[in-house]
Amino acid sequence: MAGSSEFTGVDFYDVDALLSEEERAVRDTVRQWVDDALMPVIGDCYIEGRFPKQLIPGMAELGLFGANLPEEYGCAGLNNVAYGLIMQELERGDSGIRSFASVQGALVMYPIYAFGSEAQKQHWLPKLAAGQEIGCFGLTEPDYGSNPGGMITTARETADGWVLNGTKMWITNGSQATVSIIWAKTGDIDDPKSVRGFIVPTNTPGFTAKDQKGKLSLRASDTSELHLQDVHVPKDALLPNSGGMKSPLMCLTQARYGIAWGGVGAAMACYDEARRYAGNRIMFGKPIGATQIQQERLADMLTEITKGQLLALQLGRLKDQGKATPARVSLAKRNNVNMATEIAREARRLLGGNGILVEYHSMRHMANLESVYTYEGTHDMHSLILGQEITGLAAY
Amino acid sequence: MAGSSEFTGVDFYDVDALLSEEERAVRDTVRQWVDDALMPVIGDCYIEGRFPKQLIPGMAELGLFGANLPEEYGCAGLNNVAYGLIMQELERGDSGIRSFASVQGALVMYPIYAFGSEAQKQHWLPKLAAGQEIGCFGLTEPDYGSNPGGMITTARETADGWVLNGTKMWITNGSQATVSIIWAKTGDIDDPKSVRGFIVPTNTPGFTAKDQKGKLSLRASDTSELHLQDVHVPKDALLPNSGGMKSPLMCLTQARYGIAWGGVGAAMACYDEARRYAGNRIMFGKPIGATQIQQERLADMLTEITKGQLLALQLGRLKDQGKATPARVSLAKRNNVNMATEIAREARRLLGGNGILVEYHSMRHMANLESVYTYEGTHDMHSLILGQEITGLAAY
Amino acid sequence: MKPLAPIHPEPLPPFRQVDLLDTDSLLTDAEKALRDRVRAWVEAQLMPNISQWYFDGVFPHHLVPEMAELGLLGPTIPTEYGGPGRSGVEYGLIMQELERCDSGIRSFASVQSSLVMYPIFAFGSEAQKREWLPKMAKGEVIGCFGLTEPDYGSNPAGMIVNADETADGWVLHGTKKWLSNGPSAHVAIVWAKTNGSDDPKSIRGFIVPTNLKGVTVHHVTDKHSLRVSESSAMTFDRVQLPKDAILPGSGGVKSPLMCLTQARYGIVWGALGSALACLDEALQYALRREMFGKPIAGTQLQQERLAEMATMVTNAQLLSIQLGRLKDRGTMTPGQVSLAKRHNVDIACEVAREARRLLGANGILGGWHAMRHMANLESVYTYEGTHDMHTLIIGQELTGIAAYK
Amino acid sequence: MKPLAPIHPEPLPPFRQVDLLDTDSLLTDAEKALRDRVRAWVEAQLMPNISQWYFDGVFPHHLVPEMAELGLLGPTIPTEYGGPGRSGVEYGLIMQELERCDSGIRSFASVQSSLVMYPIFAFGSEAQKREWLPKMAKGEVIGCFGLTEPDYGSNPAGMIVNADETADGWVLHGTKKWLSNGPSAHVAIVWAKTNGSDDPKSIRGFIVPTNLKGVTVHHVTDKHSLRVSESSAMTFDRVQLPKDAILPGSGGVKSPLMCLTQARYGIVWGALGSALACLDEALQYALRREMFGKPIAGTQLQQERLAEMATMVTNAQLLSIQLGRLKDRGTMTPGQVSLAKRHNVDIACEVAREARRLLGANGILGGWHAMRHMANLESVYTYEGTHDMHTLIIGQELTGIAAYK
Repeated sequence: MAGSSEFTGVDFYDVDALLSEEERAVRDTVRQWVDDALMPVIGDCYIEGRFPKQLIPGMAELGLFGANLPEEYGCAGLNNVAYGLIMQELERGDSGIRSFASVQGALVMYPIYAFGSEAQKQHWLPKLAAGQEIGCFGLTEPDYGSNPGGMITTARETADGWVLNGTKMWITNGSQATVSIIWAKTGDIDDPKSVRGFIVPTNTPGFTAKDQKGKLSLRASDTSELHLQDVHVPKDALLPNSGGMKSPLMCLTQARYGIAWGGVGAAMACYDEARRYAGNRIMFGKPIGATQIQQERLADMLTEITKGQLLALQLGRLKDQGKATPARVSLAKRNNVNMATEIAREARRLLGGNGILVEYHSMRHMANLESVYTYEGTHDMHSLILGQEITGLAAY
Repeated sequence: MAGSSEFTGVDFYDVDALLSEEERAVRDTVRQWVDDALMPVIGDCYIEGRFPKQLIPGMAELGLFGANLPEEYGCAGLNNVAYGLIMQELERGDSGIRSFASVQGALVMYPIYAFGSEAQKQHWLPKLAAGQEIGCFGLTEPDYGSNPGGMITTARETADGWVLNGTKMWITNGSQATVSIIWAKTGDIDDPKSVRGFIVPTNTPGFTAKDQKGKLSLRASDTSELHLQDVHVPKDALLPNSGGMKSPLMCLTQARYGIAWGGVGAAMACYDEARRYAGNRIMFGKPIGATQIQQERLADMLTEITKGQLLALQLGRLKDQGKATPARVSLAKRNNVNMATEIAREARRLLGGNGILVEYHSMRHMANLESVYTYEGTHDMHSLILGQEITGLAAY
Repeated sequence: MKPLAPIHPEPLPPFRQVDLLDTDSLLTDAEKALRDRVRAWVEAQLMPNISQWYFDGVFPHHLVPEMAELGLLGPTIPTEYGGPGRSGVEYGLIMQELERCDSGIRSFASVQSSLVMYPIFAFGSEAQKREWLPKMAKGEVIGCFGLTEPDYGSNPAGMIVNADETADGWVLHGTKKWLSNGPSAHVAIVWAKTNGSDDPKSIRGFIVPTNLKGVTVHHVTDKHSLRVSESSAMTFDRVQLPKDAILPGSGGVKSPLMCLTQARYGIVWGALGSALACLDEALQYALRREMFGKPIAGTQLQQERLAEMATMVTNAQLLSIQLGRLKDRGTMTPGQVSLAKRHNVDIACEVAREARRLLGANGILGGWHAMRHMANLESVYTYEGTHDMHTLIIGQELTGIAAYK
Repeated sequence: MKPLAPIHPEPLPPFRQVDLLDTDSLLTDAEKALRDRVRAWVEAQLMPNISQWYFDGVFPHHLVPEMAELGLLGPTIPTEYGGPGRSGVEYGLIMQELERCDSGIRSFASVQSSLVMYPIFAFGSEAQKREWLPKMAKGEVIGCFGLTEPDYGSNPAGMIVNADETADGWVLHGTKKWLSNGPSAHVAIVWAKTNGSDDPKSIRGFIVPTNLKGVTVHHVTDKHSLRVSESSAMTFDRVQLPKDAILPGSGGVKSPLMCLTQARYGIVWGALGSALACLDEALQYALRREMFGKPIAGTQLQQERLAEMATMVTNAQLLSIQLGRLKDRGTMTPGQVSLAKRHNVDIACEVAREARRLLGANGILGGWHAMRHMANLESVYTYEGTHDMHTLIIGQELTGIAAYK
């Protein structure tokens, strides 16, 4: 069955030659791990709606958490291209697994690294890198999706620390996390500048998380709702260098960067499955791969993947030079995820009736990618971020 | 008026940093020449349906003809990326001008360089590079467009040379050319392997060219029909190293490579015009650039151009490494021209009623690009070339 | 599959059909009354539980009697055989309302009506009609349809399942795939080549009770789509059939294709129904969901989405009614059905996806309907003739040349 | 512009209308007879020369009398005012046939009928109607329509052209843009705010003979589109008008918008006409053009193109007829016209471009029609309400919220 044979990547424009030996080695290691550890279980996990917890140690061992953070904090200290390739390979397996790693690395470890005190870094980063602690990121609220600056979660300073109150929604890893990064307003509720980040262990009294059930997408990933009711945390729970909405937005930029690569991975998985199927499926006495309509489908897929690959790579190089501006990241997230949703759907269709079966992967990707299309800045929001960059005028 | 201000290029992903100083210098020189020499006259030339002959010396002086061929033959000896950037800038002005340069360089000078004798190279290449001789490329025939191997033009060997008979169609530069490269079958009419190339001066008795009038596209470029009736040429008119259909196809690969860059140039011109117009055009009391729908248009354009840019550049680097396979060239030609036709149309639409006026450029590009979409391998043919590459099965 | 925890999205008002070009004015009062009756039943009996059934992957068998009572099974079968004797347009409106809830519910009715009762009515003997049709209209006997085989999807004429005539009847042998309703079906209409022939002209239809020795049903459950509909494969291991198991009027591959034309006609309307559901959900959500201090319904990008959806739905409405009128006039051709099936399913897929996207993050939750439709419609896109096959059928209609061979 | 040298493409058979869903069965015999009469005239008088006229950028004024005789000018104007008193559907069919030839020809008739004769009929005094309408129906008087201004395209209510009342009449001052037929028009219907007001409610319509002192017509010729139609800008330098120049029944911006609704209705049908022309040309070409030893009509990619085109055309046919029936019933709303104008022009642009592409290299030659339609339709896409404006009008219709302000 097409889906079963080993994935060998998609590289029509010799992009491999643009990667360093180390980058290729990292990519191949993760690719192998996905084939060996993830692919055999992902179908069942998806149908049963559970995250494959047993894979966390393996991921930690490979250094997949916060892989682009420095070794002094127990991280892999890879460059951003290698980090991106990790996200590509993980999402080649499943967007939910990539989401898990994105949250742990870009939304929990990164803010501690960027806004935390040396003590906070020393304490948390090694444990998070080792997967001994699992983190989640509390920014979005029920009524503040595309507009997080409107959040109504508050943090009030007390004699001995802070008291947090509020509700956070769409929190990946929420229910299994041991620690959370919570964003709250420390000042006036209308003042986005007063937003600060806090490190909140999930076992703190008043902190509750409940899974959002009944998802038609990302079923192998936990999505939760967090409730904070008079949650007391010590003074040093505050991320001292966080301040204003730009701090959580910097985290989102990190995560979106990884998604730009992840989209390429999901698209590669679908294209690879469709290509193999087209070669093996006989109809009217010949492989459907010999018909013009299916060849047009495959040609379009390969073209879009090749462009998405070059886009992600150039963005990665820019990021390593400190030039990956938020708008540049928006362009790649918007394009590569949208591209992946198209390719997943077309691959599903090339697979015909078999395409709706769990043993094939394209339709799972197609469903997953609808979440990716919406989270970390919806497609439309990125249209308007780019529009603002181009015209200098805000239209949202 | 938007169209008039100077073009400053489109580079959202810092592609400039991926170019060498020399490559950027070549690009900027041609860009300046296009603004100074071409833009002021292109509108009238297009409406009146004439090629701006007076610009040929200027183009020759800049070394735009066969710019990627060696200096020993009077050429600029640039690498393929610099050559591509020349095509990008020329087509930013008009596809017809780029077509002129493509034919002269990729379809006339290249075959002489690749398949000609040392004497032929010494004799022809310097004159063609200097624009003293103008060439055209005779391959396509009325009934053999996508299938040139079916050609029925013949070359019969005689005691003192060859006699050519046949008709060639869609010949750019045909009527103004002083010399032509004619492809004809030297053997059995069903044997594509017997195809050879000949250098035929257009003043040879029996050789006639007549312009195809009434074009709705590429109006600033001459398109002709060639008739060869008992055209006698000496033995040394034969390109000694040409043999079989792969020879003319190698020429087409050169031309298609340039088109992949040209598409980017045309798209940049339209995007630039649309962006400026959106900022200046006030409707309902604010610039139309401030509306979501126009920002979405512009965001899509910028995204597609950025990807096309990276695609062309990577193809250029591969070409300099001798790795630009025909299928890789097909992918970029197909994508970048199709991308440009979309952007030209959307830009035309953003310009509203003014968009149909000659003083604006997008609609001229929109009309031109329909020819580019079809020539040098139609979009559909490239779909099937890629399909064959992917599946190993021919569907045409 | 994990049961679906109760989800309480902001409650939306009951379904309102968007009808920008007043296509209701093209329906008779009787047709509208029937539609509204079915719509009310769907709202009351199906909508409150459909998401749960979908997640659990179960079909609501307990509602079959009510469906029968409403005349939703074999609507076009004449009253003399226990059917309600409805027109083609009325049949279409029923399918529209059922699929407005879920493609799997509509599939159940389509199979029973167009792929089981229709062939018995069209190709069966008087005795067969009198024996089977009334029970099927009452929902006492559920049927399924065995045509597709593992290696013969778009090309049924290539089938290898075979039936050999014996002294006292027939012996049926082979494997069929993608039989909706199979797991709970009492009887299957099976198409087979006869007497060892490989000639499509030898294809005949057989009425095969599923409790016969040698019949094995394989329930297919791990699906991303149509989870409310029961899918199966069936193997027939030298199954002995009586002489009168054969449908005497059937002959050649054109007989099952006639059934498919009936089913596709129902899909034309059903796809419209799911598109109407998604458009209404998206519109009502957009009016209530506020972002940056105003309803997203007021932003240009969402209005662009809604306008595009409403236009596609309007096209589908006009196509369905015109096709129905042609059917009732007796001039409907397979090519016309192909055009409408291809168009309506295609736009329904688009409308469902765009609605899902307008719903934002909520759109992936089972409490909302667009994404379930989006997943279901992928099956509809492929079955009863894939989108690509219909493309080439229309192409053949236009050019006279078959490009699929 | 270089004259067009004679081009002899393989001659195609005369136009045959693709009608896969038998939409002809929705027309009366009288309607079909009228359409066929106009079609025959278009084939005989326009088609042989349209390409040459397009390249030369000239309108065939010598044919205006014949157009009048056929009743193509002001078709819906009652006979008592010299019009043929046609129905909305008949008017639509006329526009379809004219634009099947060229959008510029249809534009000429649209302006004369919907933007000049209609406002006089709807807002004019009895005397104005009797004076102007009969001559206009005969084509003796040609009119144009002055609404758009250089800085007020999609937003006509913002206009600055003003008319001040004086003792003995009006003084009109300002500049109007995009007046089709302007260069040869005897009279212009000009919309202006009155007596220095900036309030859109003060907008009134005026009948302005173009030979009056102070009226200057600027002929716009350098166009990539609608080259057969005469475009112009007009400046009014303190033009003195008699008291009875005003259209007494006009008032506010809704008056010119009512005219646009009439014109847009005609465009709905006209765009369908150009799509029908392009589909037929592409189909006939595909059947005759051989590549790799067989007609390209037999390849999957071209059949995909043709199937998609035929489906879009079928949608446009059904939309047009339904809209026409609503118009004749008197229930047609501007929102319904917006949906159909937006859809039909949009698909016509697609069909024209795909047809151009199917025609390959020949497709860029003037002897073929698809690329001329493709260029023309870009104007149609923009004028009479841009595609985007109609998107937001439909959005407002659906949501009740205006997102264009």
